[in-house]
Amino acid sequence: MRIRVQMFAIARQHAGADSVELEVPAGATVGELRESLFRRLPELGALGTRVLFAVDGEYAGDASPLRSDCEVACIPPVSGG
Amino acid sequence: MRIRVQMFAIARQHAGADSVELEVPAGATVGELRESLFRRLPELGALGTRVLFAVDGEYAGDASPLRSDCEVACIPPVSGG
Amino acid sequence: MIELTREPIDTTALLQRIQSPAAGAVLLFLGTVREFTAGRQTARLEYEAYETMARSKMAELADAAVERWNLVGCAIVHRLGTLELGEASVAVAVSSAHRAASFAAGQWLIDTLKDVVPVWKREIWSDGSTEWVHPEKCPTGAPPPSLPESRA
Amino acid sequence: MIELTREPIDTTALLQRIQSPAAGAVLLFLGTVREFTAGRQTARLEYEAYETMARSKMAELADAAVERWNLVGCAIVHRLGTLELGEASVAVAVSSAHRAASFAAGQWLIDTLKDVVPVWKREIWSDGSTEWVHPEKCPTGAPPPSLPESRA
Repeated sequence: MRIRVQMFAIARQHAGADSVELEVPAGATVGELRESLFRRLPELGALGTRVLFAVDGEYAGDASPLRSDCEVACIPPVSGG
Repeated sequence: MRIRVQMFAIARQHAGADSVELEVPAGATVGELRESLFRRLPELGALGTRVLFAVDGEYAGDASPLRSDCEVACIPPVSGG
Repeated sequence: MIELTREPIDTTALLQRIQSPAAGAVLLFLGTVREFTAGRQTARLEYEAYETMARSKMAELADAAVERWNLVGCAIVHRLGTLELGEASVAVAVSSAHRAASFAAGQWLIDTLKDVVPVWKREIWSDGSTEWVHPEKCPTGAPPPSLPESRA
Repeated sequence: MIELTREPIDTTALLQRIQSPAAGAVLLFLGTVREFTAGRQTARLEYEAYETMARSKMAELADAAVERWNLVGCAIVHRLGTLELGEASVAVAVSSAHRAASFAAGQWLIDTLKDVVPVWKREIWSDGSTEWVHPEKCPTGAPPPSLPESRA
């Protein structure tokens, strides 16, 4: 299935775009999406597990399953405030 | 010597005036002034050692000596803020 | 900026005084007139002060806080006279490079102000009765040190 | 009141929103743009957010703080876009019957906001170079719980 991942801050900078589209197996998890995204963007991968993911507006661990209609976002370490 | 004591809040209320004048021996201490004031105003005396005194704008313990030209104030428990 | 005032406290002016490019954190605390205390209804409050000493104690506290927490700015304003429900009786505003100092200094300043600055409030209850407020403190009779924590 | 805004934060309006006769204490915290960080000079900052999630996380934090500390009022505003030195990037304002709750809630809100709300800042240094700020946190890779302390 095709997942569009919204990219912010340094992740957007490395992607050169506001979002990237990735092809992952049906029923893939956030962890699998992470691996696929880090293969595509090794500079982002250098941040490792400090990069989090949100699914439908909530932080989601690597074991969380994805559906093709999820809203997925890549969340590099936040620095608001 | 004659000491004028500025009175505030409940102390002013019990005194019925902004200040009271007390005659104390030359070289008397704050403690002696306290006793004299409490004899004059027993309702104020009921607050006991919670009533503090300031001499020349600084809190002064009972052992502090007084001079006739000191600025003396009676400080009932404060409740600012 | 140390002030006793009979006018409403201008928080915008207060914040402008202490904001600075040297600060990354600003904290403003306001004490406000609350309607209910232990079930009793307040109509309004009246504040009075031993003004010269209150000003000098407030300035001492501000100086001590600036030194102890390396503050960028520090301002304390206390209102006097009659205050209606919801109005601010006291404002403490501080700024610092990082936020921990602002929180610690703000809390110490309001706590210490309530212990040592000669200001008194009188409750005007909604039933028309009045009462000077005298918190149960200082039971030892020892005068409070001017700066209880910072110079002890 | 939860808001993301590209305009300067209006602290007067914010305070009016949370002041109430039910409150005896009001606390406002501002994060402001500091000029120097570890000796390097900042020219300005740029903030961006994952806006829908940032709003919902800010609302979650406010709800949790209101419940935990029985707050009278709670407002959080985060600024986005380009900020000049001294401007406020974030404002947290709370009110409560007594002051301890306002201090505790204010500190928890700003600490937790910095951990979980998806907002990012980019330093524009005075030498023209730029850098996304990514604090060294969450080394375990576990997603931060939405409400780290209040519901753990």
